[in-house]
Amino acid sequence: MESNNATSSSDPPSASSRKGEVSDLKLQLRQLAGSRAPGTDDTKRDLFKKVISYMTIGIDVSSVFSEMVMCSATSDIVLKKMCYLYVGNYAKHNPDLALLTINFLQRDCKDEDPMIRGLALRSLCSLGVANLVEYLVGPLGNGLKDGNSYVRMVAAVGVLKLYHISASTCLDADFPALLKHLMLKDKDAQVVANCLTSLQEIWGLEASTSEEAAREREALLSKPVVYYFLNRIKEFSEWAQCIVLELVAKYVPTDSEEIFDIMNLLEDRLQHANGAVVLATIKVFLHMTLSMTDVHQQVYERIKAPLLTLVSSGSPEQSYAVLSHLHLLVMRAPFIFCSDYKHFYCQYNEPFYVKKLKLEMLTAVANESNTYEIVTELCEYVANVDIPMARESIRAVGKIALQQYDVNAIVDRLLQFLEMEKEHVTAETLVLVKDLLRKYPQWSHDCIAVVGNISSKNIQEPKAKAALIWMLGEYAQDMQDAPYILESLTENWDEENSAEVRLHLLTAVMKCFLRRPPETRKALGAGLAAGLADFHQDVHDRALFYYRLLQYNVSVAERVVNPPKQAVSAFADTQSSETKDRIFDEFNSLSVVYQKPSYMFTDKEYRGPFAFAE
Amino acid sequence: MIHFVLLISRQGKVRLTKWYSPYTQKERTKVIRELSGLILTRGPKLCNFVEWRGYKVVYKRYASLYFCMCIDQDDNELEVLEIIHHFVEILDRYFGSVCELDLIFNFHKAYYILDEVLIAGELQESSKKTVARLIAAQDSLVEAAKEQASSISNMIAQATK
Amino acid sequence: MAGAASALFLLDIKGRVLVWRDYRGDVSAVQAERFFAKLIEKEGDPESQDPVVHDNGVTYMFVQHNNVYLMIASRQNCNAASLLLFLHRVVDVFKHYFEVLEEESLRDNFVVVYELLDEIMDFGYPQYTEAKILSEFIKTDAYRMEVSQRPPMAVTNAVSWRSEGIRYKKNEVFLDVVESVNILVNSNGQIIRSDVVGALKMRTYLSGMPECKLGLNDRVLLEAQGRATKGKAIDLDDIKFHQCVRLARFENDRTISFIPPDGSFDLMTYRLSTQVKPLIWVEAQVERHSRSRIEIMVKARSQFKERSTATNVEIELPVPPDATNPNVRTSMGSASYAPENDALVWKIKSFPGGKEYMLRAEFRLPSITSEESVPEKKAPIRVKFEIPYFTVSGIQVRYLKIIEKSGYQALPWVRYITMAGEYELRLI
Amino acid sequence: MIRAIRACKTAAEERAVVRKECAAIRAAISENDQDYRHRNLAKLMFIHMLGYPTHFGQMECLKLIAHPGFPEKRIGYLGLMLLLDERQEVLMLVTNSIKQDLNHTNQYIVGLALCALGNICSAEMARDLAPEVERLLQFRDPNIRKKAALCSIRIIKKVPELAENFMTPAAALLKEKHHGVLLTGVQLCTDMCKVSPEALEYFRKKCIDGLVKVLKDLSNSPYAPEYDVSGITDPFLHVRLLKLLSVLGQGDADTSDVMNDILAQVATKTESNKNAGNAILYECVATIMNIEDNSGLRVLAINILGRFLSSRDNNIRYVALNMLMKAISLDSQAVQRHRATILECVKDSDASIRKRALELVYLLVNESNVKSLTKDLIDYLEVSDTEFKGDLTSKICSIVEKFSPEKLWYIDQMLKVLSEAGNFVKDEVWHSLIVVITNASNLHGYSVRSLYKAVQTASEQETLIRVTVWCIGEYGEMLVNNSGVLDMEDPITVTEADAVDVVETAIGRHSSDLTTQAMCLTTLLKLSSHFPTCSKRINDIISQYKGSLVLELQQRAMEFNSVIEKHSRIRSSLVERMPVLDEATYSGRRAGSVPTDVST
Repeated sequence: MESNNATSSSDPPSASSRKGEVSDLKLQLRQLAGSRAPGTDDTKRDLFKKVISYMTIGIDVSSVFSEMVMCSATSDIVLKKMCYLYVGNYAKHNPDLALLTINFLQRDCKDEDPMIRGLALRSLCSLGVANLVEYLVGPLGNGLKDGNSYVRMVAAVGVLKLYHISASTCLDADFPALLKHLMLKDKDAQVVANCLTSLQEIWGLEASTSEEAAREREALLSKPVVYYFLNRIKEFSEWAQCIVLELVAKYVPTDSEEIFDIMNLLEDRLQHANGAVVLATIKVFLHMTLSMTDVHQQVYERIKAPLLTLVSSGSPEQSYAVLSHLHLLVMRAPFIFCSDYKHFYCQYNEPFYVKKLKLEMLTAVANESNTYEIVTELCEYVANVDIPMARESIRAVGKIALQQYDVNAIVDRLLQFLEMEKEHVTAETLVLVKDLLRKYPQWSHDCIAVVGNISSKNIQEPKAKAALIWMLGEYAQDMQDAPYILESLTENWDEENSAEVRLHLLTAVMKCFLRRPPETRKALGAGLAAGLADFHQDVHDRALFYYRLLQYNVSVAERVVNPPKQAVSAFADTQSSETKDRIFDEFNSLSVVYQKPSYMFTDKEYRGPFAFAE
Repeated sequence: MIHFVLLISRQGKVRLTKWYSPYTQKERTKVIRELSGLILTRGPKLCNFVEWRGYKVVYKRYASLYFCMCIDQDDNELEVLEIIHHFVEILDRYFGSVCELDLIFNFHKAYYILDEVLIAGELQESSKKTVARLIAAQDSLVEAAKEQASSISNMIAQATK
Repeated sequence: MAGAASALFLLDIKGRVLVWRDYRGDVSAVQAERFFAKLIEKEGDPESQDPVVHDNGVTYMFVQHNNVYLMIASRQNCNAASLLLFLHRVVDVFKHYFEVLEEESLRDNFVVVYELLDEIMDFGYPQYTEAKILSEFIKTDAYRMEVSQRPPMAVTNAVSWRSEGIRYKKNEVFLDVVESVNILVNSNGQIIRSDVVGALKMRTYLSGMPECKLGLNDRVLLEAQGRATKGKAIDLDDIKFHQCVRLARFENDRTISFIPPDGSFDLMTYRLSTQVKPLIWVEAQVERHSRSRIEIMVKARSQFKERSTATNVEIELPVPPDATNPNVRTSMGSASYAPENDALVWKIKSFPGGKEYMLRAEFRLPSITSEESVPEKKAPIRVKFEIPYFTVSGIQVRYLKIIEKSGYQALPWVRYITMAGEYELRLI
Repeated sequence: MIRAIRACKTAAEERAVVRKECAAIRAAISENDQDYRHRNLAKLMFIHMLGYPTHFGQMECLKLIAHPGFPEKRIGYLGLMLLLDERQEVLMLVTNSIKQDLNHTNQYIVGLALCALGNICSAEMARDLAPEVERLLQFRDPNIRKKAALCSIRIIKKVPELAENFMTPAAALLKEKHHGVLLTGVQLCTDMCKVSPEALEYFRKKCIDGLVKVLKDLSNSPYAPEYDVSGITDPFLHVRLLKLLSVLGQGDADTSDVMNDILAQVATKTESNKNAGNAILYECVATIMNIEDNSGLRVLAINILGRFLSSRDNNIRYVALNMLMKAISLDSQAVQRHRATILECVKDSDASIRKRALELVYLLVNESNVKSLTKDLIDYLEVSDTEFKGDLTSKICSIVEKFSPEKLWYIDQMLKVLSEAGNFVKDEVWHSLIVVITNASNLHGYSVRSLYKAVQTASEQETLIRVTVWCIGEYGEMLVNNSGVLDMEDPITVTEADAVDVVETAIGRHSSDLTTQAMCLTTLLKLSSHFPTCSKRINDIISQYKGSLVLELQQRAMEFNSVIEKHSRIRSSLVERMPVLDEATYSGRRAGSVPTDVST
């Protein structure tokens, strides 16, 4: 066995032989460069393939650059393609080579084969070498006017590439105007679509600095342009249709009649086999009808079936993306799927990420009439599926309970969970019982009876421990041993790693003390002392606050810490309605998946032109 | 002491594991995952030691295989490198220029050899020749038993013809 | 704006880059590789990982196919649903070219892979993903047959899905009406979910540019025509058509008219969410005798008309992963232990309507239990079957007319079949 | 089967193949298939190595071990060692078989049993079988003696009180000529010294001279092909002998004296161009550092380390750094001389070396070099990998804390660290920063203003936000009215509303954690008293959290809201300036309660 001794050089064993192979290739290519012999192209192909394969696995083959270029004087498209791929890879980081490349690509842009013209133009625009942009202008201008649609299609995107390398060159050459012209006149739908894409991006980015650009951007959303696209929509490829629909979604029709016209025109898009087109159409429908409450509701009814089909057919990844959108819709219109809840029941083999979203849907659609069944289903997951699912399911049950439906039955179920004596189930359930009691103190009697049987020693997870401690403080009166359990917990203060648990312990001993002073004196003393000596600044401050409060006046402390029991009627929502609206504005994008507006997860320079400012 | 020995291929496949301290199956999988992530990503010129959970792992790459041994903080890292090399040389002699495939298809033999080199996480024998001799002796015991078994079955076959 | 992709990566099972295409130059391969390898390594089971993840300003969207990950990276707020779908289309394209998509086929064909990556997206925007159209651009494998200097035409063709000049000696159309029944039964034996997904699958071998017209017993249509709809007509939810169908005409008068592509395609799909009676009902009783053996008793009943017969029935019954020595008796069909799925599979070739069959199985269990006894994860009973000449929805093809200007007579063949889709019955 | 598994492309495929194989093996087991038993066991071992459950095969190992034939026993023991370990109860069932095998007439079978015992025995088995092993230490064949020696190591580690019984036979092993026996014997003695002071004393008295002689002979021995490793005879034995000497010499001047000569000889004569030689030198240095003082030897050792440190081999540099950490307590001056080199190592591309070097730098810092070293490290913090930031930050913090010459400098440095890598800072660190600030009454204003400025630019650093929020709560008015401005400070204008803004942003920040939010509430309570103009606004903010889903926030919001609205009389006394924490008791207590751990 070969040893890469630590003291010896540890190059991969074959590195030196590879170097040899590369120089060998160089030689062979050079010999072929001028050859016109029959079969030359075949040999070249094999050599090129080798070069590309080296490049792919990360071996530096930049040394054969000039030979590659020399060999590419051919009409063989495959050879050309490989060569373009090669030069595209090396030119960017090597300005000398880039110049060489540009000459050769410029030449190919005038080839008689439109395929070669197109490919050369695409490669030329993709080089991305800033100081050579002037060489792009000519070929691009020709490309936009080329007789062949393939070349024009490439050129339309090429303009956008040029814009990203040098915005001023692109604008100075007046390319956007050419694009606009092409967009409105070209017979080929893909050319039109690419023009639209490029113009959207260019004007979008320019709009913040130039008024003219802002006007142009508005113009893309003008009635004639939008109708021009709408009328041609069936000619576009499915992906281009998405782009068009995205544009239409931003259009503001003048009156309701127009809205109906557009919706009629697009109705059949909801039957498209491509889910992306369906979603894009749904976005148009939803956004257009925002101000017409009745119609908006009808739209929800109309889009239900296609959405449900998208969830249940197709890949799990698609289900994932679509479920995210359904969740957003349910948040806005809770009634929409409430009779379809069974669609969100989980199947055994679904991936966890789909199941998780389905659970979210189940909580979101729960109402008076379906809660019982949904909770029954969730209980099956708690008992029968893996740990992560069990946890999520318990949380889901809890969330439903907080929505005030059928609390009675749910409390029973939760208490049954506690009796299952599975550690993760108990932990998760305790957290929920806590939240439940905060909202419905009237259930305390039943809950505390069961919770009282749980030994604090068996609870390790901080969240669960904190929940149990809170109950010990809050229901000190009903839990016989509360002061003593708290006392033993304060004795182990130093072993408690979670600051959150320690904070709860402080509050709990306070509450317990105020209710059962003689029994809790010891726990309170130990707790406050430990708290004042705590390393965690916040725990220390908290202990000090209680200490001062008690020092001042115990009865005031009682009123501050233990106000007469009042239920929390509603937990504050974590997301503002403004945020939610923004996410809705960004329907059919990552915002919905992440449940955050785009400014929260994209870097400034990559925010879309139509995205909202922070 | 050596707490465990791991042989991992460059692709992250486990080729041999020997645990001298107790780890549950779950922990073992975790250890292997953590260490292969740590070791396989290290460049060729870096030192042959990584610190991990208060231990040190000494590793060395031979062709496509990484030999790893986990030791205590104050053990001699350089010597453990020698132990690895010692083991590899013995394997090499036994298999005749050993390669990864030998260890895959004859993994039990690799274990037999390891058991003559280490016990209780300590080095047992510093002579390669002695180890080779002991293994050869035991192999021939096995061969002898096999022959005997087949001759008995032959006899039975003859007798019951 | 929809948002563009930055790059498309093809990665191996360990998350290492096999081939990638940089579209916008704002995500590096090293960065993506490192992040992704970490991601799949962290999750013991990559299937539990969300297909959309965010890291440091970059969103990664991925799908897995065999031992390959296809991943798109983007820095913009792009359209996740559309790009994930796009990745699946890319899988289809690769499958079209290499038969199977896996690490090896990518390695063997990397030149074509590069060519394809160049055409399916430009500057991060999806372009074409139809293999038919792409074949106009991709020359590598077609080279030996003819060097075509013809400019690509599909783009401008009004009927992009069908080329002109197709000829067959015998003009035939096969239409299969396939319905899949999805059923979910909970551990109390209640049907908690059921629906039917249908598809009209066509195979056409027709010359020229044929015009086809299809009539169904669609309630809306029949009512519109003022016909009696007693019992016969059906309601279909969420119909979707192949792009060849003239949707405007369907909206107007519910006629399905189209120029079909050559070969096989799905003409139409639909969904039916009415409550369906489970066609095959399975009840199982499981008894555990300490830690030494387990007994399973199963009853399977066909709940459809006697004149129909289910074929290739397969009932998959979950068993513990360390079960040994199955001892099985069945009143019909045969059962075999399938350890790879931790299941006992009971196969019945032919299962006529209105019958009931039994299975009794006993397994031994080892006396030593596994060190890490995972909390019970109970798999459901799963059933597969096919019932020919039968549809749950009652859909019927009333006519299929084929008109071509050359005036040939084409033969339409129509078949009906119902099969099990996701068919799960949870155990107690 | 191995081929089938190797052909699998995905984990799912592999799982299916393995499950099928396992089922077949289970079937074979229950049919009691003799012929394939060892093949099946071999398969199970392979499956086990891949990480799949194989519990159902454990009994098979036992059956094979109980079989009379050698081949069966050999595979049975191998399976036992791989599929089981000391935690399984099944293991106890094998005790009797092992006992019989230890007394077997075939020495190879004895060897198998010893090997299994040495690798996986539990304390209970160790007790049961110790007498057999002890007896085998005197077995005729040296190969059994060496196995018994290592087996004894495991036994005494599991049951230290058994060490006494092994003392005499272990000492006898040190006189052996057979390298294997000697090697294992030395190791056994070393481990016995660790568990038993009596053994240590015993070996010191009886064996030291012999050991020195063995080492001398070994180091002077001519070329011995069987034990030669790149020109050195048996480096393994060398290392082990040195280690035992180190244990024996530690804390005993006489014993140390006896070994001086030989150590000097090893240190000077050993070749250092190969790894084997370096391993010996390294061990020798360790021994010299460990035994009782001999300045001559120490100089020799430090010089070797100096040479190591300047080596181009990363392995050697690594061990040099490692050993320098031990050297520092003996001769810190000598180590200080290499400071620049060590500091460079902190920036090495190799994470292992970086980590070692950082630990060393930490020990090198003193009052005189703290400023320059800290500056270097903080500069480096900006460019270091995220993986390294945690370690680096905690080290910088403790250096600054330990050696800070003045409070102003301390506060400035901590501010830099918090702004640069606040998300990596541990709770104790920002807590002690607060303690220091509270103690520096002349710097209160300066601190709160600097923090206010810092948080404007580094708004994502959690701990920086916390400290800022806390200081605004305590010293808010000094922020607003610019009191106690230092000469070097640029004055800033901050209104009460600006200060509240910082807190409001922090509490509403979507990535803020519970502690930060909770601290914000406390600060708001304080500010409601200090900043009467904002009192209404503050109460509104607090009230928003009365419905918070997070219990701690809700509890606080209710309490504070009640204080503000109903008990405003006591508010000012509740939010009085925090009592100054006594730094001395604080750090004393800290030293007591947190073990001084170099690797934190």
